[in-house]
Amino acid sequence: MKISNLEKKALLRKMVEIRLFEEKIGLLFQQQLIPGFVHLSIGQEASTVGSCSALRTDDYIISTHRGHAHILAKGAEPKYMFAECFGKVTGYCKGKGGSMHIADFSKGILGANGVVGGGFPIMTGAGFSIKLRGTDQVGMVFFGDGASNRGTFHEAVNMAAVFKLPIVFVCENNRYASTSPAEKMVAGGSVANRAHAYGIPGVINDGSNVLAVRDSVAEAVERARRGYGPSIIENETYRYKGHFEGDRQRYRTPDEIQQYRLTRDPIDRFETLLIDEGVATQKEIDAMKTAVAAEIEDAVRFAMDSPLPDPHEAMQGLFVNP
Amino acid sequence: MKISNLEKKALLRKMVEIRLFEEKIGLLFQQQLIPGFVHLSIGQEASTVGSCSALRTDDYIISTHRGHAHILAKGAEPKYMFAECFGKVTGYCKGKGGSMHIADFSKGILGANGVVGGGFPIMTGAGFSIKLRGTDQVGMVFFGDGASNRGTFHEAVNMAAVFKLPIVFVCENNRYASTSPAEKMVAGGSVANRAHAYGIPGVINDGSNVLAVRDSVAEAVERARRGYGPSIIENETYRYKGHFEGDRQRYRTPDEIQQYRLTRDPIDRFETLLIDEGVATQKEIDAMKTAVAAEIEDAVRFAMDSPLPDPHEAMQGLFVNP
Amino acid sequence: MAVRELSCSLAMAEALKEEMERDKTIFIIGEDLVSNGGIFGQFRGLPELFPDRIIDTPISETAIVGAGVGAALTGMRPIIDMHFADFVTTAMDEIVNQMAKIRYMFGGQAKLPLVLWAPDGSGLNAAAQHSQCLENWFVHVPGLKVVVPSEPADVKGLLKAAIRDDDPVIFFQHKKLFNQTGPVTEEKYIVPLGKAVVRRAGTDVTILTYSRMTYFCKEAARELARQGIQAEIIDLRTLMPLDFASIAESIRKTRHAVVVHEACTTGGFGGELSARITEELFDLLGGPVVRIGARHVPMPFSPVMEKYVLPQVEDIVAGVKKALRR
Amino acid sequence: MAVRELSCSLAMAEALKEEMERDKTIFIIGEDLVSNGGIFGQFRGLPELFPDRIIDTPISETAIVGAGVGAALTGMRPIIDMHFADFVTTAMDEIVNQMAKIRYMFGGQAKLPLVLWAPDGSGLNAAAQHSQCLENWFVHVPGLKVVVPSEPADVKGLLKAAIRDDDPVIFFQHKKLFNQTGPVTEEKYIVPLGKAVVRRAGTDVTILTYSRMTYFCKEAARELARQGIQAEIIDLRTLMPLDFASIAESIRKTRHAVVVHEACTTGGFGGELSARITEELFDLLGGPVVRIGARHVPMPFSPVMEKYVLPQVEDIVAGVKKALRR
Ligand SMILES: Cc1ncc(C[n+]2csc(CCOP(=O)(O)OP(=O)(O)O)c2C)c(N)n1
Ligand SMILES: Cc1ncc(C[n+]2csc(CCOP(=O)(O)OP(=O)(O)O)c2C)c(N)n1
Ligand SMILES: [Mg+2]
Ligand SMILES: [Mg+2]
Repeated sequence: MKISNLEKKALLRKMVEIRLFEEKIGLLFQQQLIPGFVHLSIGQEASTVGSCSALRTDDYIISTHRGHAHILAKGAEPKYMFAECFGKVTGYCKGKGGSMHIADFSKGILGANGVVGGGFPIMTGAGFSIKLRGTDQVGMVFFGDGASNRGTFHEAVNMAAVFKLPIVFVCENNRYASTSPAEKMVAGGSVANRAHAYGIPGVINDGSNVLAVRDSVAEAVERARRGYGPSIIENETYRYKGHFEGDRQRYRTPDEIQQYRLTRDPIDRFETLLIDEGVATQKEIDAMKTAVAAEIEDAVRFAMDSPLPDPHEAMQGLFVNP
Repeated sequence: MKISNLEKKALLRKMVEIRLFEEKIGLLFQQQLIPGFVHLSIGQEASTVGSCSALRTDDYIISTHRGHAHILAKGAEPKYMFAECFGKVTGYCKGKGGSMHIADFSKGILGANGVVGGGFPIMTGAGFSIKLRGTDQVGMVFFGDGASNRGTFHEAVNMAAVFKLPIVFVCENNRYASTSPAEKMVAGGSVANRAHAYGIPGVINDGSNVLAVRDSVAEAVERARRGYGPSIIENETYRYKGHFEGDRQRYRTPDEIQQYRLTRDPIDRFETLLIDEGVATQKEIDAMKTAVAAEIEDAVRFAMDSPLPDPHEAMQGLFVNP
Repeated sequence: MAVRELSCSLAMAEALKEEMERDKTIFIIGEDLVSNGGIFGQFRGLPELFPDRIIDTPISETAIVGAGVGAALTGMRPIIDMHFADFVTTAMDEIVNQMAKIRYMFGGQAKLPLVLWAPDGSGLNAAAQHSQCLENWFVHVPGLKVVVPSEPADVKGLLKAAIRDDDPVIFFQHKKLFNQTGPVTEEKYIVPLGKAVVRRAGTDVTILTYSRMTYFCKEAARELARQGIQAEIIDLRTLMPLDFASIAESIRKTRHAVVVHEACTTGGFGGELSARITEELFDLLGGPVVRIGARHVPMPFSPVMEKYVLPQVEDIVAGVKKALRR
Repeated sequence: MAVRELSCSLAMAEALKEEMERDKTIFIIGEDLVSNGGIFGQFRGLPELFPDRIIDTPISETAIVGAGVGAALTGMRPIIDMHFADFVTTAMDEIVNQMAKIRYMFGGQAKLPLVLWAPDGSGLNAAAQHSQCLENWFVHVPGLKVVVPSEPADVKGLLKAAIRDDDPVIFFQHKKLFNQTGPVTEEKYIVPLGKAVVRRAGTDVTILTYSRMTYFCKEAARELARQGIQAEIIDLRTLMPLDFASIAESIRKTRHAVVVHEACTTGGFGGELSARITEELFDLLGGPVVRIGARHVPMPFSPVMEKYVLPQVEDIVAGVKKALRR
């Protein structure tokens, strides 16, 4: 997929935005300013940003419990996301959803989902809808290595293959499902390998290379858009933080994490590339990071300053026609 | 798998028993002597008998809604099966199960199941149990082409592969799931093809060749017994009767059925083979058929003569410790 | 306009035809719909009229129900055919954690105009896994509406209302009633959700019921009338929303209530109704609210036992007398 | 023997240790049990003691629950860890159409000695998909037993009873109670299924409750006592089988009853209980049975709204007054 220098810089910026957003969420959670659970995806930015960069605004995504990055990459605004994580009335879901349940339907974000593998079946519906309405939209469903073992994966991929639904299944294989290593739990060696069972393409990408991800996903998106049906993309990636904030992480060593950080960090790698290619200077990048950091601070402030919901609002919005 | 002439004749006899049992059930259902639903598997005998002939009595099977043949092939007695189908108190399940829910735990028959794909997860449990108890039993779960599209298939096969559970997954692909052709609904071309997604063997057999089925299943059983884990076997077969008795069958032509009957009938083919090989004479075979027919008549009479349950018995047997 | 006698099957097909002609975003998805017009013939004639809008799928209930959810979220108005109500069990996450919650938990950003249509009930000797009435599970789940019609005219009118409703509706249609006939006007109409109907006026006791048990209750009322007891029968038609006003009005008159449903009594909707009546109308009550439902066992296959487990007309008669202390 | 203060977590681990030492057919299966000793630390110490008998699986709930069913049918005594009770939705067919029905529908040939252990409830700001109380679904399904302990001593004793029981037991343990401590004797004991316990004696009203709400009820009772109302609190502990004799005994004395649970009121177990009380004890009742439960919405995330949706101590106080008409 052809890409301009401007677009490259935008990719870096988005990855930085996600990183800073997530780091901030981690901090705010530690400070007990965010209730509930929080799952961060620091380290996985290239997979997410590369994938979403191949989509149009009117395309759909469905996200997971580890969803902030997907939602940001598809164009949601940090301030409403912070507000939602704080349980404020100005949040995307008026404080009813929280970190695990953010959606922005105006941007095609059909929502994060607290049920692992819960998004697969729903995306088949978006696929049928696209076909029946006769548009050329595409749906992308993000999922983890762990989610690939749920029956919903099988039913949805088969359904999508049978009806040639315009869906791209994007696995972010971060090597663990909670405490369980993918290599132990995913029989058959890889998630992409499962594609062949359904007669559809299955591709494995270096998930810390944002351009590689983007290219490979763009191909799958194009295929879907033209009516040739679904694909499975597997981005090999890694999460630096625990499964959730507070995870004791006895299933891996600090050393393993450090190795990734040092050798495969998606932002570092892309920064170096842009500098090497002469697309951006270190100074530009630093300025960009400062600007993003300021935006994040503004967004947090917006959320902090927002009011809590009136408790009675809990009773609003269950039905359209009560 | 080596096989004696005696065993060959036993295979033929079992196929004949199943055929006559099923034809009788069809007749009795038409005569409204059997309540509820009835699903017959006439035409599929070689698949079932070949598969079960590779098992020991202490091995387990789980069957489907189309289960009579599996249950007979694993050694259940026709008279208690007829009695169950009649809703009599002498039936295997005291009249509580009916055609779709026959079990004989003393023969390792963990039951037919009215939920398509309901058997997969349960068999993983038998697999864990075998491993934990340290026996060398094997579990065989029968399923249709249609059932292979349920999420339970995926979860159970992956689970079995991950833990190398001693399970043989036997698909009886009779080309239709109710009204739906397998070639339309099973993406990826075949059920056996799905095995590779889990890194386990997947084999397609001519399901009307009882010896071929037996050989191939025996290999999978042996593999499981020795601790090397699960396999998927797909027997290409066909049902002559409708999905259920009374099915209007608008999804296929009478001609298609006739073709199968004439060219691929498992019993005819095996009979011819045994005569050609000099294992049995036509006269012997005819005598055997007469004997089996008489046994079936006896079994029906037993069932007919048996009493209905006392209605209050409905309240018995829910809990072990009420 | 003329009134015809239609079966529930035909009434249903007519509702679908009228609505699908009116609104192109409606489609039907499920297993084995096309070739035989559905396993109960309920879709007969429709595949020819709307060939692309009746979709036969693989046996993949989570994907089928999920497909309804996702399609509803993106501009369509799906009707999900659950094949047998018992198989809701294979897609409960999609129904309970997704369909019911998405609108609310995303702060009202989305609407889910869909119908999950499920043929339920026993009486066909279909045994434990094909005979259940599970409506109270869904009444207990905020975010779902629950419809349980008895008469063909209501099947038609309520199905149309359910389709037009912007919220997820679980529509239970009793398997034994597909061939049940009744008058249906040729005029177009809908029956709004949340309105009960008095099937028989009476002064002595209020029988609250729905679905197939409505017919059993009518028979029981005839027997009771012979014994000098005039029962008022209310067919609830929808359980969520519930027309408690009509219930209260009747009980204010009769001072006695009996709840009759086919589902197991224990943990069933009868408990909800009885509790609510006691809570709101205690001082009016001349006796306990009596519940009649199935006994607490899975449905046995053998017809003699199935009949024993299910509520029968004489159980209803006895229940009414217990309520009236006669 | 000595009595220690133990948390529900530790009481649970102790029960498991004692039973697993006693009976080699017991094993535990589920997700993420080993590395951290379960997501609530409830299995801490056990993986070291019984390395082969605590099995971490892929995220495959139908296979996990099915594995419990199949293992129970073939001579084992599995404990299934459901991770979060909300995820029963992903395996309802295995629970409802298989686990609950197999013994009965096969005419008693098999037994299913298994425990499905599920941490339920809200209060952790875990929002709609991680906060549910779904016990009444299972009370409504013949073939399942349902346990809902509140105190650490009961967690231990009831879990041991559930493990030894030859029938499938759904064991709901409230997420907010893992760190709740209470006295547990060092002596070995079991608490039999089907026995309620009086947590506080009183003469004016019977409060029927279970799980976390027991603690709320105790607080409400203290407040009520200040206002001159003596509430008797019965902790039901198991809902199926239900100790109705103890309930009746208390209501015979107090003539008033309030049911308090965290699950949504509508369609919940409170309805069952209220209905049964009215049916069996109508003449004794001095007022309506009042139900207190969650409001009819999915659980919202924001703490202020979560609190509003859940029953609070003051709601219980108000409910009791309503029951007493004060
Ligand atoms: C159906 C279901 N089962 C279990 C869980 C609990 N759970 C939440 S996240 C998670 C691990 C998911 O792993 P993966 O799919 O690899 O995604 P990752 O967390 O690595 O991004 C688990 C087991 C859940 N939320 N839903
Ligand atoms: C979960 C579930 N969905 C749907 C059904 C209804 N049903 C019964 S048999 C059947 C077709 C099964 O096809 P297949 O697995 O190929 O087996 P076959 O009937 O061909 O032996 C269907 C859809 C069911 N019993 N269970
Ligand atoms: Mg992962
Ligand atoms: Mg088939």
